[in-house]
This record gives sequence, structure tokens and C-alpha cells, in this order.
Amino acid sequence: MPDGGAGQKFENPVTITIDGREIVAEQGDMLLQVALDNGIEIPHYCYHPKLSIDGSCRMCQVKTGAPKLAIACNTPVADGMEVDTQSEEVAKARRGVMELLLINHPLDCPICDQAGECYLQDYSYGYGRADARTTSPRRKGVKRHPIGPRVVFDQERCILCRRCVRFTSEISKTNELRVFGIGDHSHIGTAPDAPLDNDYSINTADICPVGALLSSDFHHKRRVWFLEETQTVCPSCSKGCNVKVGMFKNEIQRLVPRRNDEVNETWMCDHGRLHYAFAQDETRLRDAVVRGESSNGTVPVVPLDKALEDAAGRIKSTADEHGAAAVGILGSGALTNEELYQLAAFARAVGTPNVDVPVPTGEADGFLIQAEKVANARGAREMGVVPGDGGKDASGILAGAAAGDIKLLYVVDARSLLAASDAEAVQAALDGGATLILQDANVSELTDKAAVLLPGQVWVEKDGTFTNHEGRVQRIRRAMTPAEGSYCDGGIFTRLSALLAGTDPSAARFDARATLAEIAEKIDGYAGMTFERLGSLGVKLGDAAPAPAPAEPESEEGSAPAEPA
Amino acid sequence: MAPVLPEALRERIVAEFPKYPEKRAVLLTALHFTQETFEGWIPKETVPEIAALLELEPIEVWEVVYFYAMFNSEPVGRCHVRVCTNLSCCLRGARPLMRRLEELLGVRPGEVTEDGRFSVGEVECLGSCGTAPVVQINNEVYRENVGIDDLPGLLDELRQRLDARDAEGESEG
Amino acid sequence: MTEELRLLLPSGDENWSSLADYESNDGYAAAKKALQSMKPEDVLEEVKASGLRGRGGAGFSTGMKWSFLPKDGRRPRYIACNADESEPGTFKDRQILERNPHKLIEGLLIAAWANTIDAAYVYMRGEYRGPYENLVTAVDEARAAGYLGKNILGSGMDFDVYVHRGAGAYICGEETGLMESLEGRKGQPRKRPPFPAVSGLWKQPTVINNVESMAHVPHIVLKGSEWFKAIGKEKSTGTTIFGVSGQVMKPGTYELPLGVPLREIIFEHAGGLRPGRSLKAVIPGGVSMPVLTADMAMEVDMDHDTLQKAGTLLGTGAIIVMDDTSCVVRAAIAIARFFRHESCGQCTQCREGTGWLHKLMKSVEAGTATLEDLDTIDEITSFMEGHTICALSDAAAWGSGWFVRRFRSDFEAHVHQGGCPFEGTSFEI
Amino acid sequence: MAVRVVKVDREGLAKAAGPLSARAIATGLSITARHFFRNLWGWIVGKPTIATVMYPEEDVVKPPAFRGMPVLVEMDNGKERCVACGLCEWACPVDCISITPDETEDAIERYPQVFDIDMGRCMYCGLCEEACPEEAIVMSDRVEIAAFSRAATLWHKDDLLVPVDRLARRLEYVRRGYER
Repeated sequence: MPDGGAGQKFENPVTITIDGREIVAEQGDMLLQVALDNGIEIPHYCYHPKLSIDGSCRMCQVKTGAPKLAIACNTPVADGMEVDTQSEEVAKARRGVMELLLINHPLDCPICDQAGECYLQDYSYGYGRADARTTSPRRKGVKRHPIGPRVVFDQERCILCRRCVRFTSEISKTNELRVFGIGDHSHIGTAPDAPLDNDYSINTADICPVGALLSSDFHHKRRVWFLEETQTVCPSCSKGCNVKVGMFKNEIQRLVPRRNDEVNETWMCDHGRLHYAFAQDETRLRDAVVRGESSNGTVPVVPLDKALEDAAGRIKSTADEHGAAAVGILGSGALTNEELYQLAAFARAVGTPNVDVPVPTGEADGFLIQAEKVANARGAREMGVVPGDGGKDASGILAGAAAGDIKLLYVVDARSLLAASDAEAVQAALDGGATLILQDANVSELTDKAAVLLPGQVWVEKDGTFTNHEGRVQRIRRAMTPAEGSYCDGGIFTRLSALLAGTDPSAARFDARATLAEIAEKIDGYAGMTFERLGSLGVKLGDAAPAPAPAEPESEEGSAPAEPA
Repeated sequence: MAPVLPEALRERIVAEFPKYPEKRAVLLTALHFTQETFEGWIPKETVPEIAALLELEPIEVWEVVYFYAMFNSEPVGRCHVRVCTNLSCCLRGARPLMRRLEELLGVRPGEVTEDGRFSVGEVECLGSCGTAPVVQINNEVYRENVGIDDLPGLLDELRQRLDARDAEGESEG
Repeated sequence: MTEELRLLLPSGDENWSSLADYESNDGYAAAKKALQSMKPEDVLEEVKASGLRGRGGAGFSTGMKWSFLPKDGRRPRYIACNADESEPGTFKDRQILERNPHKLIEGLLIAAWANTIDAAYVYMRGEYRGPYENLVTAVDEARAAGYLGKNILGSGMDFDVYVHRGAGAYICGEETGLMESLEGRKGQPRKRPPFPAVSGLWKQPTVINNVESMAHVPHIVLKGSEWFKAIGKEKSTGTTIFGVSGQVMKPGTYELPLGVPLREIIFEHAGGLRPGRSLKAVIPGGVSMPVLTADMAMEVDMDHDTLQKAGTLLGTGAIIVMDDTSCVVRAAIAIARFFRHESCGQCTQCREGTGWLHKLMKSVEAGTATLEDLDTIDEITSFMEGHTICALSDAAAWGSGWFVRRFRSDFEAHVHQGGCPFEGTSFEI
Repeated sequence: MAVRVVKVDREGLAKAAGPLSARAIATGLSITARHFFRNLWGWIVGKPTIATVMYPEEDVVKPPAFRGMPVLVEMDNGKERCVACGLCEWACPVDCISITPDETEDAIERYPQVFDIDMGRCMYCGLCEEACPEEAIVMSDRVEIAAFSRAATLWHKDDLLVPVDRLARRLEYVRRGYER
């Protein structure tokens, strides 16, 4: 839930009483949402805060003083309303709904992916009856039907709450799902030759309160109660959708969206959700490599610290021989703000103005999917990973390498570079004879061409922050334990900077928290930002700045130094 | 692909538009017309065209087709004979009537006779309770106070009518 | 014996479908009176004062319903006329549509005058092909004669009537289900609020009335509310068309004042039972309404108050009679099956409850039920009553549930005997 | 950890027990002696009444309540009954079960692609059996599972499968448990 509660302001406040507790709410808001906002549980199936009200499951019935029970989801609150959610009449109505929903629901919880996060299971314990009064055969329907390329449908489990139907008509606006038939033959379906296939289709599995719609990717993969979930941010574009990463034995099992009304509401795109294999598949680079003259065919693996020394040596000698501007640095928008800040520091240590972050771009859809296909392109700009005075931008650096002006190319994240640049320009740059130092987490066409290969880490192994396209700074959290002995990209930069400065690299550990403190001090808009202040939902640039301190009369000098934060 | 909806049918549908503030309201009427044109059912290919005509998504037409009992998404016999089996008709012998009808035609509900001429079905109350039992033919005509003995005569009459229509079709063709 | 009163229908086999026939029987006189000499408010007051109650089943005051329309001048405003007569046992509106369609058109015209209506849509059930053609012809005739169209009867009012066909769904007789269907959607009832008077057809103010209710309007306006109130009983004024079906000698429709004893309708107008038979059960208002035992049926008068006191409702005045050969469990199965078939599938209780009731009723008939199952039936009906968007769930619960309550011994006999004691003698379902 | 030595007052204990303990010792010895001589006599005359089971040449029939190693029920078609629901994995207090579920084309769409029990860790508590909603994992009467390596204490699905008819007694016992 978004922050609110205490500081909430109402235009037309009314006072209602729920189970004897007085609650102030906005006139006309629906009772169910008011109750949920105030931590009062009213069970419900068809209601979803981001969809229109359907009012058909009848689970949220409460006593409001009217002769009949009212459905809380469609009852506007009015001043003086007294609500009872606990009486025997309400309990009986809920018991009735539960029993009626269950007479035709299959008892296949043991093979249902929803088990463990299923409304039907939870409410059955909370509000249902212990025994079954019918033994007659349950309704048959299609099972594990691929209703779309990324969603599996089990008709028998469906309770016809129509959340998915409303999702495809109101959110994705693709209208693939409808209820066909009438009465107890009603079922969710698609039109002939029009499967559930849109960029947001797996959200239907998230909002399905039961196991009727399931993500094909997660199907039969892991019981949800084994998942360790970490709150983080999706790295697939600059929207910065808030997600939870579900891990099992240090492997990502799934990504699911988490609610942030300022960013992704409660949705995420299918691409982002399914784009995580790179963190754990065979394309991950784990070993540091230094290629000399004599490696003849074998891959010369060295300890990472050795590779760092070698890389620093090459950078130093190139700078000494050809000037610092002969070094070109291409960073990555996949890194955290803190890492990018250290990248900028590293570039300053090298002394080259030729620094840039190539940003891969693609289609935007006006909803969640943004054109910038990395999470932190905005952060890279904010952190100053941009060409210095007279420096070259990404294409300039590639052209410089092709022309022989750039003698050493330091590339972070080759896949970003390749996606953002013209293939011929990259090839020409490589042909130009520059030494390639590659810091990367995954195999690419450039991997084999690097003189020094420094294995990096991926977002899910890091702590830090991303700045999304509209300048919202959000926390990412480590969910996966990185390989022993590896450094995150920020750690590689701090060590290289130390090596260049001639200090002890082992003392140059990267500390995301401390770096953020430094960013907060030095970079506009980030003032006041700490991990705690960002919380789980993030803060927009400028919004964390502490309120201007009141004049301090007790100060001996009479006034505080007028240093901008 | 060539359009499936005949031009005459299209015109008939379009002629209904002025009656309503929204084109969508013509949907049920359009489906009735389509069913009349295609011998009692709504072929799959017509749906996208009806949808386009009414500025709807095809799925919005499908959900309506599947909701209403009078619309058939599968072929039925050219004479679709249905017996009301609600309470008032059952009180006056609708069930034996239905059974006899199935015997005479050799089909069960949901089946079509081999020559494609007849299919049978049960139907909910047709509003003919005072003249029960009632038999409905092709969503159109009611036959009221039908006794078991009336059935063979009724079927003969229907067969003759189909023959006449066939002859008419041939002479036109 | 109470005389049949011919307010709605011509007598005998007469048919006033043609405009000429209708006009020669005081046709459109009321419309002329209203449009040319009465203010809309006065017409509304007259209808309100007449005590006319809706004839569609719920029995709500027609005048009151009209007065719920907002006074904010929002246009267009519509009449949705409910001719989706699908309640089993009911066939009264069909008589008006087939034999006196201009009566309905005139009623609509007066209602339009009283409520500043722009158009009326008559939603007729799809199966009524004959009545549909008949009404469409009548509407065309009326339009040609200037009763519909622009500046009707010089009053300055523009108004037209359109006839719309449904497609076989009982739920479209529910007022908001009807509106959904008329707009070209599935006929699933809308949740309230908003109410149809404020946001009905195409989100515009809409008044919705049954065919018979509308057909009563002309003679109320013509002869006055006092005259109308004098017919029937205090809170059940006027006549209605009682449809009698089932095991009587002369099933059919009888237009009688409200408050006629049920016994008189069955035994005098409808010719009584077959020789040698005695009465077993009577449903007084269509299968939605609680059934009456023979003893109860002999006592009641057919008006709203008396029937309510007797534990049932007038509904559509559709009387279904069962004699002593009839197995009440079978009747309950037929009713449960109907509601299972016709539940729109929106609300949990109705969608699942109607199916479960039907299964349980069948198991009673098959002899596989237990006494606990009879209690379960009772509890399911309590889950279904008053807990859903529309009243179909209540109807389903009442229609078959009250059979168990009022004929418990018959149901228990099925349980004890392991099957139907009337096997071979009772009707088949 | 430092060791603390406690002095035990045995004299006091003996005093507390008193002459009673001497009688108890005598009773016990007499029973032992009686059995010894009876068995000796039986052995001499060729009618041994000895109660000792000569394991491993002999074995006892264990009662159905006996909890040996957990095994998987194999159905008549040769497949496991297990649907990889993971409840035993969750219930196991020593984390000795690990399952990798997968999908099949069978009527029940889910099965354990991998089902491993680390018998080196298993403590025979039977919670897996209790948690199982499918009667797919039961405690067998098997206890001889010693192995020469750590690796050999890891039992895989194929090793764990036991035909359902050989587990009938235990399954019946389990079902009686539900009824209670």
C-alpha cells in the first residue's frame, strides 16, 4: 500500500464506524477500500483496487444498517454509517459463498501453483465450513489449456470473478477474455483464433485469486512457500516497475510486480517479468581473463585481483604513452547510481573526457514500457557519466577507436553497447586496433575479443538505487548471493581507481550506502536520500531534500554558512 | 477473403441503426437476421463481419452468441423442433411428447437427422402455458395443444414444406 | 361468480389488432384527452392516485416509479417496456400483444406525455415471433395515423415506439438485465446504484414498466383514478389477467378484478379439476413464487396483501394448478432446473446455488437423498435469498425451496421410500 | 566449555534404597536364572523355548505402526503416486527431502522429476507421511540402509519406489489414522 494513513487529507471527510472503530474517510469512497486501507479485513474475490467494480462474487457482504446485507465494494461511505463485519448474519453469508464456490472447485491444491497464495484456500480456512456436504461429481472443464503463449488456463478452478476480463478490457485494452455461456456453464474464454497475447498478459495470472490463470513460465516450477522474496525493481527498461524477486536455492524462480501507485500501479510487462534468465544461465561470465601474446587458444583465466592490476597497468601505460584522452570509457545504464558515481570517479582518475553511456532504445507503448531499454539511463546522466569537456560521446568513442585515436576501449556491459550502437561502428572500432578491456556479466560477441575480461554482477546481486525515466530514485536489493570472490561493478571501479592512484586496492571496498551518502551530498536532487528514506517505494529527485533549516539564533556566528546542499 | 454476409443481409442490419442511439444495440437483431439467412445458425465466419459492421470486437459478438439460448453456434436441422418442458407443459404431458418426437425422428437433442432436415431440443417456457403442451418450430411458429398423436401429422406437414422450399430453390437455381 | 371485466382485452375471440377496430372501441380517446387537455403532471398524479401496481411481478406502484425520474431536464429519456414475458406459467402479456396491441401503444404514448419521454423500446422475448409481427404492424399503423412521430396530436411532443426482440434469456425480464440486452450485451443485471430512473438505457433516465401495467394507463386516464380504484381491493386496484395452467379443465386467461378468491378462479372460471381429482398444490404467481398447499389455496384471495399474509406473492398472477396425481418433488425439480438453466452466472450464490438445488432435488426424486439433504436445501435457499445483484436468486430459492417447506412430508416419503411414491401415476418431468 | 565435576553421594543413595533394593535385585536375578535354566533344559531335550531372534539370519515381522525409512508408493502402472506438491519437503524438520517438480502429459499433470531423500539426515519422524495429501510417501518397515559413503545415503526416486501392494498394511494403518 502507498504511504498514507496518518497524513492523509480528505476533501469531504466523513466519520464511519466499522465494528465499533471510528474511521475517517472520504465521502463516497467505497467501504471495502476504506476498510482495507485501515487494516480491517473484509474477504473479497472480484474486487481489485485497480479495476472497475464488478460486485458479483458477493463475498464482501457486510451489515450496514440496510435491511439486506450490502456488498462493501459497491457501498459508498456516508457520514455516520455503522458497519458490522463480524455478526453471525455476515459470517453465514460468507460461509454460504465459500461453500457454493467450493462445490464445483476441484480439490487439486497439491498440484496447483496458486496453493499458498490462493484466496480460496485462505478464505476457506477463515470463513468456510470444515466439511463438505456434497459428494456429487464436480463440474468438468478444460485443464492446463494454453489460453495464450504465456498463460495457462484451468477452467475447473475458475470462480468467475472476472478480474481477468476487466483487466483485458480496462488495463491492457486488448479485450481477449470474456465470459462465455450462461449460468453454471459460464466460463472464461477467448474468441476463436484470438489467444490471450498482449504485452501484459501474465498480470492476469497475478490478479487471478485462484489457480485458474497461471504463468506458463512459473508453471509447476516451485511451491510458493519455498520462495524467498526480495523487494526490488525490474531492470528491463527505464520505467522502474517495482517487483518482488522470488528465489529458491539462490536461483530466480519468478518476478512478480508489487504495488507502487506512482510507477507501475500493480502491473508489469511480460517482457520484464520473463527477462531474468541472464542472471543465472550459462551465459554468465564468472572468470577473469587476461589475454597476452602467448595464450595460443586456451582461455587464460586469472584471479580477479590480478586482472584488475593488469587492466590498471594497461590504462596507465596507454595514458602515459598517448595521453589520457586515448582511453575511451563506455559505461552502462544497467548499473546502479552508486556504481555509476564510482564510474564517473574512475573516469576522472583516468583523466579522460571520453566517457559515455550508450543507451539501447526501442519501442515505448505509452503505458509501462519505456523506450530506454535499461533501468538506469537517467541515473547515468545524473551521476555525470557523460562526455567531459571536449570529450566524445559513445559513437564518437567508437569512431575514435576506428580511427586509431582511442587506443584503449574500456567497455562495461557489451550487450548494452551492441544493442545501442550500429554493428558496423562497433566492428570498425574493434578493427581499429584499440585494446579492449571488457567488464561484463554475460557472454557477448565482444567477450572473446577482450584483452582483459572482468566479470561483473547483475542487478539482482546488488544493493543500490536506480533512477527511473521520470527521476524517481528507487531501491534495488540483493536477492542472489554473488559468486565468491567476485566484485560488483562498483567494486571494480573503486579498486581500479585505487590502483591508478597507487593506493591499496583491497582498502577500496565499494559501499553502496556510503556512496549514496556522498551522492546525496554532491549531486543535485539527491539531497537527503538514504536507503531508509527511499523505503520500498522510492522518492522523486528533489523530494527527499530536508526542509530548509529554520534560522538558528543560538548559533554563535549568528548565521549558518550559506552553502547549498 | 470474400465477405460472408450477403449484401441484402448487410442492408437489413444497417437499416436498423436509426432506431437506436448506438450501433451496438442492433446486435441481437443482426444475429437474428443472420440466423434466418443461414438456416438456423450463426457460422463462425460471419462473426467478425457483424462485429465490424457494428463497430465491436468479435469477442463481444461471441459472448452474446453464447449467452442467449436462441442463438446456435453449431448447425441445427433446417427444421429445429423444440418442445417446452417447463412445469405447465410437463403437467400436461410434454415429456412423453418429447420422447415420441425423438423416436419418430431418431435423434436426440443436439443431433441432426442424417438428411440435415430435423433437429430436436427442449426449450424453457414459451408463454403458452394455457395451451400446453407447446412445440416451437425454428424459433418462429408455435404449435399449441399438441398431443402425441398429432406428431406424425405435424412432421409430415413440415416435410412437405421443406420439399416445397427445395423445389422453389431448384426452380430459381 | 365475479364477472370477467374487459379492460385490457376484447371479449371472446375478438381481435382489435387493427387500428380501425381499436379506434371504434374508444381507442386513442385517452391519448387525445391526455395530450390535448391534460398537463403531464396531472396525468402522472392520476396514475399515482389510481393505485396501479406493476403487473410484472414485483407489484411496485407505477405512478411512484414514474415520479423517481429526475426533474433536471436531462434528455433524452426513455421508456423500456418489458414484454420479455418468460416467467413459467405466465402468458398474459402475449394476449395483449396479439389481440390488443394498440392498447399498449396508447399506454406508452400517455406515459411518454406524463414523463417527457423521447422514445419507448418494447423489449419482447425472442420466442414471441407472432406477437412481434403483430405489434410492429400496429406501431406502423399508429405512426401512419399520427399517434407516433413528430408533434403528436398537435401537442408538440415527438415520440416513437421501437420493438426490440430478445433472444431467449429469462434474465432479460429483470429490468437492468433487459437494459443490458437492449443495448446489445449479455443480459446480466447491473448492480445498483445507480438506479434505472437516473441511469438506465444508454445511461439516460429510464422508466421501465411491464406491458400490462402500460396497457392499464389509457382507461385510468379516460375514466379516472376513482373509477379504477373502485375495482379490486384497497391496495390492489383494478383488474389483471390471470393465466391459469396445469391440471384444470379450462386453462387460459381470465381478466378479473384483483382480490378474486383463488378458489373461484380455479373451480369456476377455469372449470375445476379433472373428474375425481382433488387439489394438491397451487403456485399463485408464476414459478418464482412460493407454492401453496391445497388448504392454503382454498383460503386466499388473489391480491397483494392477502397473498403476502399467506406466505406467498401475487407475482404475475400466473396460476399453476397441480392435482393429487402430481408429485411435488417433480414440480420442484422442473422449477429448479429452469432456474439453473436461466441463472445469468454473475453472482456466486445464484450460479452455484441453482445448480446444487437442482442436483439435490433430483437426488430426492431418485431416492438417494437423506433427511440432512432436505435441511441442506433449506440452508442453500437461505444463502441465495437477498444476497445477490438481482432477484432471480431469490426466485430460484423460493420457487423450489418452498416446496420442501410446505410439502416436507412428501419429500420425506421420497427419502424413506428410496424413490418416488407416485411413480407411474404422476406427470413426468 | 569448562567441565564441572559433581560429587555423587552413593552411600546416601544406598541408604535411601535400604533393604528393599536388595530384594529387588534378588527377584530380578531369580527371573534371569529361571529363564536360563529353562532354556538350557529345552536345548538339552531338543525343545528350545528361547525368545531371542537370530538376526540377521532371522527377522521379525514389524507391526504396521513401525516407522522405517520413508518410501514412495509406486502405482500399478509403475509410476509414482507423488505429485510433487512439496508438502513433505516443507514438513521435514531436517530438510532431508528435495523435490524438483515437472509437468507430464498424464491425467495428473505434475510429477517429481527429481525426488531425493538424504537418508543420512532422515530421523524417521514420519512427518512427511503425515503431511502427504496423496498417500504417496509412507514409512516402510525397512531399516537396513547403512552405506559406505555419504553419497550412497542420498536415495533417488527410482530407489525409493515400492509397489503399492507391498505397502498395503502401512497404507491401511495411515488411513485409520485419518479416521481417528
